[in-house]
Amino acid sequence: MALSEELLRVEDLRVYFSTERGLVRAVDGVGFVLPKGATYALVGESGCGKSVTALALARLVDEPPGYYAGGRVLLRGRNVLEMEEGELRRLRGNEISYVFQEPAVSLNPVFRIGYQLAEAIRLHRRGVNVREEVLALLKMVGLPDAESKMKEYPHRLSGGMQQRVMIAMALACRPAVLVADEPTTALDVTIQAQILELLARLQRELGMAVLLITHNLGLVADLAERLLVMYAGRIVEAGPTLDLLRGPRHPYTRGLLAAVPRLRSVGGEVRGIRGSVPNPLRLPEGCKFHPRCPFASDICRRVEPEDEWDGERVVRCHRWREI
Amino acid sequence: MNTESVESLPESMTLWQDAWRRLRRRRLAMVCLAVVGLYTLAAMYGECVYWWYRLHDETPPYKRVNLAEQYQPPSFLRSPFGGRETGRMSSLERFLHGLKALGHHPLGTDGLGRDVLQRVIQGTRIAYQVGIVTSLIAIPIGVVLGCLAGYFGGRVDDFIVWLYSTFACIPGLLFILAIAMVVGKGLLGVYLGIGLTMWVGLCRLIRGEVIKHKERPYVTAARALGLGHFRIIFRHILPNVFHVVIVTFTLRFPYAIGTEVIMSFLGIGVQGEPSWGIMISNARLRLWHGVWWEMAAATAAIFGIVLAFNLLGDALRDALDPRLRTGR
Amino acid sequence: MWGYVVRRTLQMIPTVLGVILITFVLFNVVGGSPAAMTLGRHVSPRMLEEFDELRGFNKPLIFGWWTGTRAWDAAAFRRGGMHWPGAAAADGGGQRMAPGEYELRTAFELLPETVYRWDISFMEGGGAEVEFFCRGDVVPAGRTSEWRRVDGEWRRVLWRGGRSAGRAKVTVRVGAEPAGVLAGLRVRKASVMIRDIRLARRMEHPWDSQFIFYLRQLFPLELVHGAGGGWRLAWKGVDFGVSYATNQRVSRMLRDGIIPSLTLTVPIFFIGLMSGISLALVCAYFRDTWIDRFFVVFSVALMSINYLVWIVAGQYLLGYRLGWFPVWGYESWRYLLLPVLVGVISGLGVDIRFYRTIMLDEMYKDYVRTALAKGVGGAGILFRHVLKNAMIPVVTNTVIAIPFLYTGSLLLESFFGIPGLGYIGVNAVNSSDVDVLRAVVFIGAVLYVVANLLTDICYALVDPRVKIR
Amino acid sequence: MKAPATQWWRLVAPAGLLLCGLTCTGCGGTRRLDTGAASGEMVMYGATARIRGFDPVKAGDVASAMAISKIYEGLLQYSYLVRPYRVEPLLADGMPEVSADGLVYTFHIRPGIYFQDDPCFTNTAGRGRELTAADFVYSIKRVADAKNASTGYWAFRNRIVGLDEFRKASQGQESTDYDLPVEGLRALDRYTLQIKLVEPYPQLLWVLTMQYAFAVPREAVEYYGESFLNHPVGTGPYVLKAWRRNYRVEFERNPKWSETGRKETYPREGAAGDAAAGLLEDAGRPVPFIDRIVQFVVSDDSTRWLMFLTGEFSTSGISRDNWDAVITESRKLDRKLEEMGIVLAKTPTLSIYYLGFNMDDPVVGGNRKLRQAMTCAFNTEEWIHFYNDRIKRPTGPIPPGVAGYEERPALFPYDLERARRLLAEAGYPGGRDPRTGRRLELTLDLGQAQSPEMRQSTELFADFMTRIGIVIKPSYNNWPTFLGKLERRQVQMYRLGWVADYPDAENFLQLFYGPNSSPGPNHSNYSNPEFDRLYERARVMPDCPERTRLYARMARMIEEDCPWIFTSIPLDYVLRHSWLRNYKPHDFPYGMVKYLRIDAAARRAWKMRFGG
Repeated sequence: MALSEELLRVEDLRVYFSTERGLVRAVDGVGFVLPKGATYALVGESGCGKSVTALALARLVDEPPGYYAGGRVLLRGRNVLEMEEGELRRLRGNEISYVFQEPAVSLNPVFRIGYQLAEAIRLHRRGVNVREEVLALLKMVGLPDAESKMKEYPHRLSGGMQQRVMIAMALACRPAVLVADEPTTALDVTIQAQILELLARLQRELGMAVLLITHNLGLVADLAERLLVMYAGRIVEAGPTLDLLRGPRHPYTRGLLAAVPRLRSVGGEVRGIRGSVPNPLRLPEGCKFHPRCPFASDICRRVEPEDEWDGERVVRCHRWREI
Repeated sequence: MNTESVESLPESMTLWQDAWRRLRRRRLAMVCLAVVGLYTLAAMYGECVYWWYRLHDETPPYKRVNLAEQYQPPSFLRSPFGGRETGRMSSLERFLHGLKALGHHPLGTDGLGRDVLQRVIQGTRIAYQVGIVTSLIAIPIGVVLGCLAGYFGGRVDDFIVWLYSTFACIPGLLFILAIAMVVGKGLLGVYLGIGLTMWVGLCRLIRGEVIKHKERPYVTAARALGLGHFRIIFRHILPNVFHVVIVTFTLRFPYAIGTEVIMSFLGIGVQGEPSWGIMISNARLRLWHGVWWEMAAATAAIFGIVLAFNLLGDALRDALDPRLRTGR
Repeated sequence: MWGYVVRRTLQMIPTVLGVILITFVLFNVVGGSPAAMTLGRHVSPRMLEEFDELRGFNKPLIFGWWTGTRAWDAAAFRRGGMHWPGAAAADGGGQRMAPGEYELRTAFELLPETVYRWDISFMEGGGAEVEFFCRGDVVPAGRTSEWRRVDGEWRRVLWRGGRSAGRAKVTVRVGAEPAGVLAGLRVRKASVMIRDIRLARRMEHPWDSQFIFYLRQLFPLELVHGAGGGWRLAWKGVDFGVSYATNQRVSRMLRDGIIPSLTLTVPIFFIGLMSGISLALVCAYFRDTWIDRFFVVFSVALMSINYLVWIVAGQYLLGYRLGWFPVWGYESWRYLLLPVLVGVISGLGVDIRFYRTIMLDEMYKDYVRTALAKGVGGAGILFRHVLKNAMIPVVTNTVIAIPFLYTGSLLLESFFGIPGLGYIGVNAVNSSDVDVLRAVVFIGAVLYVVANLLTDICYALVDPRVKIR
Repeated sequence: MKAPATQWWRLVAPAGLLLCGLTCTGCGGTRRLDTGAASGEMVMYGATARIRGFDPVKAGDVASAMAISKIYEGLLQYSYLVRPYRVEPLLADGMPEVSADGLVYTFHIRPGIYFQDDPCFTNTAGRGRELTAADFVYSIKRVADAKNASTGYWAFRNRIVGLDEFRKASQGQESTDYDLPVEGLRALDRYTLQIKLVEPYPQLLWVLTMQYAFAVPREAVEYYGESFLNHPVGTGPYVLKAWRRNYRVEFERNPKWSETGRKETYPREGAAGDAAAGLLEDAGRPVPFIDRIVQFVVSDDSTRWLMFLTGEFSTSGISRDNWDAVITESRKLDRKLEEMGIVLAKTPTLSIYYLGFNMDDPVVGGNRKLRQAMTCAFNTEEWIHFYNDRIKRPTGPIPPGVAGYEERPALFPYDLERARRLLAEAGYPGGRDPRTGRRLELTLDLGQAQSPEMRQSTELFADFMTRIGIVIKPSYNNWPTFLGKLERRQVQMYRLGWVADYPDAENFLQLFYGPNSSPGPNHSNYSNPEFDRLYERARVMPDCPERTRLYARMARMIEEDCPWIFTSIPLDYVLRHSWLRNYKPHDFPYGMVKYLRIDAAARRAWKMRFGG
C-alpha cells in the first residue's frame, strides 16, 4: 500500500465555528494522506468532527458560521482551501464528489432524477450524450428499469434506490475521490450491505479513492484499508484496518471496539465508554479524552499528546505503550 | 451540520432562561426592549394622569382648550434661548428661561391649543389599552380552542377548524369595521373588532403545535399515569407551546395598534380621547399649510412602538423557537 | 384529481354556510335607521312603518310570531317619552298614573284584519286596579272568558293591587275598519306605576323572517309550477338586495366597482410580488452580509410605518409638493401611479421578509449541499434549485392573496378616489349600508374559500411530493 | 394552421383585456380635465357629493337635488337675481290663478315644451313628446305612492284633496294604479292643471319649485322600471351624458331645446348692485351657456381645494383649515389668490346649526334653567373664532332674511356669571349634581364622526361647558345610527342643523311643533300647547304682517325655553375663478347652473399663466 501514489493530502486542518455561545473547534489539526485508489475510513462518535472534515475537503463548510482556521487540503498538490470560486466549482463533483447520509433530503425534491444526474454531467463534461450517460450511470449503480426511473421524482423511490441515485450522481464525472458521509445510516440493515457492496464494486471498477465516514466500526472492517479514528476534532489513532482492529492502542479506540456487540460474546457484557462526548465549547485541558479515560494520569490532564508514529500506525496518547 | 448538535448540548437551563440569555446577547433586541419599556412607562404615566383627573372630577389638561395658543410649533423651533424679553438677563437666567421655554409645549400645540406631547402620551395609553385588551380577548380564545382542537381531534377539531376557517375567510379590515359598527363606535368596538379577528391565527398555530406534542412520549407517559385530559392539556402540553403565544403576542401587538389607528382615523375608533389615529386625522388637513408637528409626533410615536415590537418579536421568535428562525 | 376537487368543494360548503350565518348575525344587529336615511327629514311613524314593511325590516330575525310596530314606540315610554294628560312626569323608570282613564293613542291607525298584542308591565300597585278597554271594530283574541263587553267596548281587568310587579298581555284582532279603534287603560282605587307598554303585531307565518329572506336571496331556487303541470326548480339569480344609501341594486354596484378595484390591485399585486421575490433573492444571495442585514432592517422599518402615513405622505409630498402625480381621481392611467406606488411600498416590507424567510429556509436544506458538492455555482443554486423549491410556499401564499384583490385596498381606494369595491365598502360602513357591506363581505369570503381550494390544487401541481387521492 | 391561431388568441385575449382594463377603464373614454376647452366647447368642472340617483321623488339630499334640477323642471322656479326670494313661472305660463279661499290653484302650462329624446317614448319611436298637465298629475302621484318611499311626501301630505287616499291605495303588494283619480289633482285639459287643497297652504308655491313637483314622463318610469333612477328623462337644459356612481357625472346641453326652438333667457331684472357686479351683462341672452358639465365626487376637503387651485374646478368652498391661506386678517381674499383672479363671494345661508336637548330626557328636558345656563355658557366669540368667522351666531330659530326675524340682542348671550347663577338655580351649584356630588355629565350625540372639524368643535363645546362645571361626553355615530337614535328619542343632547326647504319661517318653526316630534323633524320633542296653537294658526295664513308678528312671537317663546342652543348660521364663502361669470350665491341654487357662463378665452389665458 505504501507504494501508492499520493492523491489527497490533508495537513493540520482546522475548521472552527463561531456560534452565539462561543468558538467551536470542530476540526482541530487533522492530517492524513489518501493515496490514489485507496479506501480509507474515518470513524468516531457523532459530533467528533468527521463530517466537517469530510466537507472541508471540497471547502463545503458553510462560511459563516464556519471558517478555515488553518492547514491545507492538497488535492494533487493544489490547495483546495485557497482556490478561486470557479476553480472550486470545477473541482466539486468532478474530481471530488460526495455521497451524503440522508438521500431522502439530499436530493432536490422538485427535480426529476434524470435532470439531477444530467446536471452533474453537464456541469463538467462536454460533448457527451447526456441521456445515454445518465442511463449508463443508473445501470452502473444497479437501478432496475433505469429508463422509467429517470422520469421519477426522488420521493417516489425507496431509500436504497435514492442512495444509489446519489452514488450515481457522485460518480457522474468519474471523480478521483469519493467521500461517502455515512452513506448507510438512514437505511435498513439489508440495504446497508447492498450499498456498501456497491461502493466496493465501484471503487474496484473505477479505481477511485474513497473516504468512508462512519460511526459504525463493524461496517468498515471489510471495506477500508486504513482506519482513522477521530475524537474531539483530532485523529487520535490511525492505521491499517486489520492491525488497528486487532490491537487498538488508544484507549478511545479500545472503548469503541469494546462497545461493538459481538455475536460471540452473547451473555457477556458490552462495555461502553464512560461519560459522554465533551462540550465542544469547553474542551478539557491536556488530552481531550482524559476525563473519560480509565488510564488517565497527571500528564494527560496537563499536556496534549502529539502524534506518535510506529510504522504505518499513528497514535496520540501519552500512555499507549503502558496500557 | 454539526452546529445543531452543538447547540442542543445539555446545559442545565430552562427554556426561558436559555431564551433570555439568547435575547440578551442581541444588542438590537435589548434596545427594542428598552424602547418598549419607555413606551410602557409613558402609557402608565398617561393612565395615572387620566385617573387622577377622573377621580378628582376635573378636566384633564390634554382636553383643555386654549385658543390663544393654537398651532404653536415645537418649543425647540421657537428659539428658546433668544427672544426679546431675554435681553436684560444674565446668561444663567437666560439659560434657565430657555429651559423653561423648552418645557413649554415641547412638541407644539394643536388646533385647539392643546399640548401635542400630552396628547401623544394619552395616545400611547390608548394604544396600550388596545394592544392589551385585544390580546386578552384573542389569546384565551385562541389558546383554549387551539388546545382543544389539537388534543381531542375528531368532531371537536372539525368544529373548531370550521369556526376559525369561517372567521379567516372574511376580509380582515372590513370584518373589523363591521364588528365595530355592530358594537358601536368607541373603544369597545375597537377591542372586539380586533380581538375577535386576531384569535384565528393563534388558534391555528397552537392547534398545530399541540398536535405535534400530543404524540410526544411525555404525553403518552402522562396518559399512562392516568392524568385527566384537561390536566394533560393545560399542565403538560400548554407550557411547552406557550412560547408560540408569547411570540404571537409581540407580533400582534403592533398590528392591533396599527389597526386602531386606522379605525380611529376612519372615525369608528376611539371617541373623545386623544388617540394617534385621531391626531393624524386632525392634523391631515393642516399639513397642507405647514403645520406638521402634530402629524409628525403621532406618526413617529406609532413608528417607534411598532418598529420596536416588530424587531423584538423577531428576536423573541429566534430565541424561543430556533426552528422558526428567520435568519439574521 | 377530479375526485379530489369534488371532495374539497364539498368541504367548502360548511364554511360558506358559516359565512352566511356570521354575515347575517353581524349585520342584522347593526343599529341605525335606514328608513330615516331614505325617507329624508320629514318623516312620520307611519312612513317609517311602511318603509320597514317594504324592505322586510320589521320581520323577526330568525323565527317568531310577533313583530314590533312603529305605531307605538317601545323605547319612548321607559325614558318618560309618553305624556298622558293629567299624568305626572315619569321618574324612576316608570310612569305614575293616578286613577282615571287613559287612552293608548297610537301614532297611526292599526292595520285592518291584523292581530295586535299589548304587553304592559306594572310596578307597586298599592291596591290599584287597572282595566284595559278597547272600542271600535275589534275582537278580543286568545282566552275570551276574561273579557266583558260593556257599552260597546271590550273590557278586561289586567291588574289588581297587592303585587309588587307584574305584566299583562292583551291580544286583539282588528276588524276591517281600523279607523275608529281605540284602546286605553282605566285606573281605579289608587295610582299605579307603569313601567313599559309595548305593542306587537302578529306575523302570518313564524318563518317569515329576515334570515329566511336572506337565504332566499342567496339561494334563489324556487319551486315553480311548470306549464306542463309538473313542478320544477328554477334559479332566479342571486340577489343582494338594494342599497338604501344609493338606491341601487347591490349586485350592480359590485359589478361597477370590480374593474376599478382590479386596475388598482392587480398591478400592486404583481409589482409587489416581483419586487418582493427579487429583493428576497438578493437577500438570500448575499445572506449574512451587510446587504442582507440592511434589507432585513429596511423591511421591518417599512412594515412599521402605518398605511395612513404612506397615503398622506404620498399625497402630500409626491402629489402636492413635487407635483409628480395627480392627487386624486380615476381619469387615466396616470391617476393610478401614486396609489399603486403607495400600495407596493406599504406591502413591500412584509413581502421581502416573508420571501426571504422562505428562501433562507430553503438555502439551508440538504439538497443545496448536494448541488454544491456537484459543483453548481451560486447563481445556479439560487435560481434553479432554491427558487423552484421556494415557489411552493410562494405560489400558495400568492393564490390565497387573490381574493383580497377583489376587496381592493380599502384605504387606498377611499383616499385616492378610486370608485372600487373598497371605496364602496368604506362608504357602506359610514352610512350603515348593511346590504352592501354584507354582500361585499360575503363575496369576499366566498372568493377566499374558492382561493383556498385553488391553493390546494396549485400545491398539488407545484409540489411533486403531494399526492392527490 | 387555424388551430394555433385560436390558441394564440386564447392566451393573449385575457392579457389584452387586462391591459385595456389598466389603460382604458382608467380613462373611461374621457380626456384630461383641461382639454375640453380646446374644442371650442364650454365645459365646466366641479365637485359634488355622492349622487344617489336621478329620480325626483328621491331628491332628499342636496347633491341629488342639484343633479336632478339640471335635467328636470317644475312649474315654478326661484328668480335667480332678485332678493328677497321670489318665485317665477318656469313651465307654467304665468303665475297660477288662486281662488278667493286660497284652496284652488289653476296653472296653465306652456305649450311647446318637449321631453328629451329617449327610447322610452315607444309611440314616437324615441322622439321626446310634448309636456302636458297630466305629467304633473302623474308626477305628484308618484311622490305619494308609498312604494316609492319618496323623501318628499311631507310636502303634500294632508294638503291635497284625495292624495292621502291615493297613498293608502298604493300600499300593498299589487302595483299602484295611477289611473285612480285624485280629486285635488286634475288635468282640466291638455295644458291646464288644477290643484285643490284641504286647507290654505301658502307655502305651496315654494313647494312647487322643489324637485318633488318636477315633471316626469310616465313612459320613462314604466320603461325603465327599477333603474329609472339611472335614466333621467326630462325637459331641462341638460341631459345626463355619463354617470359613474361615486365618482363622476357628466351633463350635456339638451339638444331638444334647439330642435324645438325652446328659448329661456337670462333674467333682465336683478337686485340692487347686480348690474354693478356685472351680473346683468348677459340679460336677455339665451341660456344655457355652458355646453358640458363634469363633476367629480370628491369627499376630501383638501383634495377639492387643490383641484380648485390648479384651475380644474371653477368654484370651491373654504374649509376651516384652508382659511388662513385664503383669507387675510381683514376678511379679504389673500393677495396671491387675488392676483390669480380668484373672486370671493360671501353670504349668510338660510340654515341654522344647533345643539338640541331632548325634552323627553328627565335631566335636561324638565329643567329650563339648566338649558338656559348652558346657553349662557356658550362662548359665541370663541366659537366664531374657531370657525374663522365663517359663521354668525343666530339668536333664535328664524335666520335673518326671513320674515319673522327680529334684529335684537339675544335673550341669553354669553355670560359666565349668569350661567353659573342659572346653573345653581337649576339645582346644580358649580355644576355638581347634589345627588352624586360629582359634576353633572351629559351625553352629546353626533353623526359624521369622521369629520375632524366636527370632532374638534365638539371638543371646544365640551370645554365651554366644563367652565361652568358640566362634563359633556360626546358620542360619535355614523349618520344612520345617529338618525336612528334621534328617531327613538335615545339621545340626551344632539348636534344637528336645519337647512331651509323654502324661505319661510314656517319651515323652521315646524321643528318645534309638538305633533312633529321624533321620528318627525322635531327631534327635541319640544311640546308646548301654546306654541302649537300659534303654529296651527300661522300655518294657514298668507304672507301678511300679522303672520310675521306671530312668527316673531313664536321665535321668542323658543328662545326663552331653550330647547336648542343656537350655535351658528354658516356664512357661505365661495371662491370662484374670474372666468366663471354670472355667479351669484343662492340658497336654492337648483337648476341655476343654466345661467352660468365660462369665459373660455379668459380661462385659457389663466391656464397658461397659473395652471400647473
